[in-house]
Amino acid sequence: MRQTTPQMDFLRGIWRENPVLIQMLGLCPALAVTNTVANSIAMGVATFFVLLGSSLLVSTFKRWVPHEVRISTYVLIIATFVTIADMLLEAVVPTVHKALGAFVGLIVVNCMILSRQEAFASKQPIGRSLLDAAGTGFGFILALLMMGAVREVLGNGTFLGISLFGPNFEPWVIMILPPGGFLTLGLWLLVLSWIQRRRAESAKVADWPAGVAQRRAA
Amino acid sequence: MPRRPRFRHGVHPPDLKELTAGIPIRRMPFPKKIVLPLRQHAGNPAKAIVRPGDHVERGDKVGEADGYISSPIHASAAGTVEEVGLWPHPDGSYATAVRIAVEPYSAQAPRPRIIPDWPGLSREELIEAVRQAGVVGLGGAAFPTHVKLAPPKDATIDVLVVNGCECEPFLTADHRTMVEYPERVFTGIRIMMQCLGVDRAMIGVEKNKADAIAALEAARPDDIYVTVHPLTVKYPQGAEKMLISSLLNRDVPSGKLPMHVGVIVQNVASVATIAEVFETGLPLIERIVTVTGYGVRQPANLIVPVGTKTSDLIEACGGLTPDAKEVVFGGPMMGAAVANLDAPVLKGTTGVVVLTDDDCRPAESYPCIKCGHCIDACPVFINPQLLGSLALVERYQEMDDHHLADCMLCGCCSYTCPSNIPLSQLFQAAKAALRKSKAA
Amino acid sequence: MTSPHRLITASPHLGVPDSTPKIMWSVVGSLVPVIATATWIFGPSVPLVLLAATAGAILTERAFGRRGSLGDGSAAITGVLLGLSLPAGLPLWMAFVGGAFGIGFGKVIFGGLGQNAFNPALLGRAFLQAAFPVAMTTWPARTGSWWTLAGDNLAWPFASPLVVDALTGATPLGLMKFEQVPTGLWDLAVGTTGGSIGETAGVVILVCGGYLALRNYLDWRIPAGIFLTVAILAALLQAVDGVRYAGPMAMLFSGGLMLGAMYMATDMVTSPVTHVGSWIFGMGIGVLVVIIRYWGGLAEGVMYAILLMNSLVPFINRATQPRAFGARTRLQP
Amino acid sequence: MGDLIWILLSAMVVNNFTLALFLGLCPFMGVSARVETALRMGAANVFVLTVTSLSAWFLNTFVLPYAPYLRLISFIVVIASLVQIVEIVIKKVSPALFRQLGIFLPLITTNCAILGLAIFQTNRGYGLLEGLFFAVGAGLGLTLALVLMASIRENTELSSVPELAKGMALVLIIAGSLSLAFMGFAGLLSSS
Repeated sequence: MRQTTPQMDFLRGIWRENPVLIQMLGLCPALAVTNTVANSIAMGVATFFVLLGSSLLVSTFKRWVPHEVRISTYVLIIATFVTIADMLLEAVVPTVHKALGAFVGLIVVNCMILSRQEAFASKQPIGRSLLDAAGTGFGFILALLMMGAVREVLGNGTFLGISLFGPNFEPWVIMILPPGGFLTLGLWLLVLSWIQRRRAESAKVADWPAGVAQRRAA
Repeated sequence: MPRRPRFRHGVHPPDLKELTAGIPIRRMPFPKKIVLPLRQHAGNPAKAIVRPGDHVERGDKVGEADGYISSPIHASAAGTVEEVGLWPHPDGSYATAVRIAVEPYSAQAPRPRIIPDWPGLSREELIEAVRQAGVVGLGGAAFPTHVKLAPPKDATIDVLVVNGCECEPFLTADHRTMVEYPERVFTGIRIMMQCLGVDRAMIGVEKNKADAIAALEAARPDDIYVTVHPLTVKYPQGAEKMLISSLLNRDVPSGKLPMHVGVIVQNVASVATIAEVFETGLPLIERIVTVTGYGVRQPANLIVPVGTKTSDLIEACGGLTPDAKEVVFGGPMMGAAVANLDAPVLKGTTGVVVLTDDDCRPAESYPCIKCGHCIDACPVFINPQLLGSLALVERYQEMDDHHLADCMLCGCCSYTCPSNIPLSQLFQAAKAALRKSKAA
Repeated sequence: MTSPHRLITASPHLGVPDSTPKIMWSVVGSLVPVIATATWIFGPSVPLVLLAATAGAILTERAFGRRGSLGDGSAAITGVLLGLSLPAGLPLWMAFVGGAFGIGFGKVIFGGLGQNAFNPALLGRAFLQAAFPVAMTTWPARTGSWWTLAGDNLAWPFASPLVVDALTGATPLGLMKFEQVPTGLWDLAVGTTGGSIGETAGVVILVCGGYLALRNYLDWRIPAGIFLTVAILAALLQAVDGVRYAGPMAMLFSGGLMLGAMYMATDMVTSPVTHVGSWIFGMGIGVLVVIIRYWGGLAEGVMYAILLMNSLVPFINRATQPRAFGARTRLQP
Repeated sequence: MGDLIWILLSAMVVNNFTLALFLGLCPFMGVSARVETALRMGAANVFVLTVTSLSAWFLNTFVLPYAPYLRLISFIVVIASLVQIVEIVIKKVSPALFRQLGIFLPLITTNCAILGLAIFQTNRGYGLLEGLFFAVGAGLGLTLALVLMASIRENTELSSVPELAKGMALVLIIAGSLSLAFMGFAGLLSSS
């Protein structure tokens, strides 16, 4: 593995290797529960908690886990934390818990969490694992927020329940329906790849000898 | 009730035969120069046996057949061999050709018979005579006729089918042959039936040639079993497999030849030529060519010495009109455009069609809109739409799995495509690529 | 001697006089009587809605599509057909959004003309239906002078339509489905009923589509399959329960069936390429229409039926491949 | 019987697992490039979902009433081990079938459709037979979505998709369109 700094461990997951937008992991919650910003945040925080907790445990006990049963062990650890998160959510924010429904339980099979355990926490020291988990978790929250913001603003005219455009706004109901989820993520991917291409193009221009760049600009 | 003679699918391009259908065949004057490419037929090119400076008489052999599937080439006019070297070939390449400076003021007088007369000859002697006469299929593909007349022992042939369809637009050479020389057609049929040992022959003629059908019926002999069949006017009625399907309701299996279903198909021009060869005693040195199209001033059906340059031929028909755009050898559906008018007429050249701006397909094409018209048109029932999209992304192997091999490049799909996608061109390229990868 | 000509092209050197732009513009042209009839019925709202939808489609194609792709007329068709499938009183900005969505996500994203999987006009309509369900099912009743705009065409972008009062009329399908009130056949045929712009006047659509079918610009097998299936199923169901289920003629001439069957389902790009496939496609749409109309939660199902069958087209094409000539023939021993 | 069919149809088209509930997205995105693989994946899913439904019913009936907090953990463990056992059995009994389905089995275990089915089945209080029909319907729905997506994706390979949209963006937009089309089934049969 390439040597990385702790800073990179943390930052990597947020943007450059964003679990949802780049790696296409954990799509199920990213599409299913992002119809409002509040749901997105709750789901993001719950997943963040599970990710952090499981990374801590997996990284701590990595030496004692036999290789053959490691996946089952990870799943067990994750399932335990999900159960805790489920109960916590139910106790603290019962309405949100109800809105999320079965999808809290489904954090168990969020491939993003499992992939972090397998790819990172099971091989790295505790501190770095925690940084990595936090970075990935924030990246996940960020992606969910990006989805949730677009869908709530267009689909309901509100952000976190606060009306943005006044009562006259016609909500785009589709955005909070299933097709809206697919389309919003598709749209974000288009925007991201457009930004990436713009950046690549400007980098190319910068690499050119000055004369060429000037002529092109002219 | 007899089955209506037909094949399924196909297209109805405009007829365009009225330009020359009523014009009797005439002989064109000998040109100043004759160019005889050594590759005029399917199989190996002939080998030159003359040198610059040699004098040749009309009918003298200038190229010897190289192998069994090959054919000799003969001088079509008396003169002096100028050079044996590269010369523009109608297919766009430069190919070895024997150039002959025709004797000026020569009457091209008759000379003693080279080919023996046919009565009394045995089957083998007949086939050998046909081979020596350099006869090839005159319908365009130019497959050596002696090979076709001697099918392998395991194929039992029961019918000789004579192809008088001439389904390509514009062309009328076969039509005029049938009108003016019906006796020759039947003599040729007799010779071929003797070669093949069959007792049945059928002539298929498209219904738009009523005078040809009448002439054939009038000349039809009673002592052999030969029948004339008017057929639906539809392109490609003259394709072997379609013709057999129409006449006999036999489907040639994919990847097989007509002889596998007991049929040999001969073009009516080839049949007449065989009769002519034995009649005159001269080998195949001239053929009937339709020079037509709106780009030529005086369209005509001409008896042309093989090896006449296109420019001379067009000159004999009054030259090109100012809006002439494209000169095509063969019919407009399957024929190839020639880049250089120095290219000579070959044995297999059925016609020279000069197209104008108005006739040519527009240059621009659009994306496929999946209208399915090409599928409705394809006479061999493959899916040009799918094959075309596969060809554009160069997935040739999959094209092979989808029966690309059955495509005979008849051009129905391209003809009918509203988006003007050059489908048959794509398939030709794909076939070439597949041949290459198979050879490698 | 070099040749005086300059063209060297591949064979065949002849072609049919049809071309893709010609087909597309013919379709647009054949819709003129339909548009005229609708304008006569609904007033000046019709051209406005059509223009808005077409503008959405054309501007999106211009912005994101291939260069010069406007000339082939396919974006214009999408816009006009989408407009015809909308209620006359729809705010214009919604029509614009629908056109833009249909072309953007229904066509350009697939690579433009000929490559899309779903009919762009219907995708745009499905989007609008899901996004603005109320506005999309508000059918203005025709009251007042011909010159009054129906509904709230001129609502500000992103604003709700203001007029949501008693001006709305019900569609024949809705009446039948939710209140079991049948509509007279004559009213259905000449279009004096509530509904989308192009839903009324079935006879005019039938004639215009028939003209296209005669010119082979649309495959008659698809509408034939749809009509036959719907008629037969409707007749059977009417025999079972004549009150709940409308009869075959009422089914054929109500809702978007005519427009859908003649113009949307027959979109060459998103329908099967083979004849057998066209029949299967048409009959599938017919069955789905009947299922959704009779047992679904919505009164109208033509749009969804066509979109669902669109998604099956790759399959139908695969299953109905032509069999190569002589591929199955055996040699006689 | 009518109810059972309705459960099956509902899970298959009306509330399609993938297109309406976003379950089983990983295979939907990942294994939908070829129709043949999509079909096999679908078949494997039907199979595993049925096994899951059985085991979830067993757990719900005999274990969880005594220890409700073990729900998630027991589901995931039991399902994972059952699939493992089935995998081994198939490998022994029919290597050909294993080659067809085998590689997908471990993938499926950590697929949200499986756990989702168990949770939904529990939440809705389905019995044994209802659960089985639910599972088959869900599996068929997954297969349908997968295969439709795969056939459309195969076609896009022959077309000139803009550089920007290549890959997952196009897949998501096709999925959105499919999801839109499936909305036509909304409310199906609920009125009768």
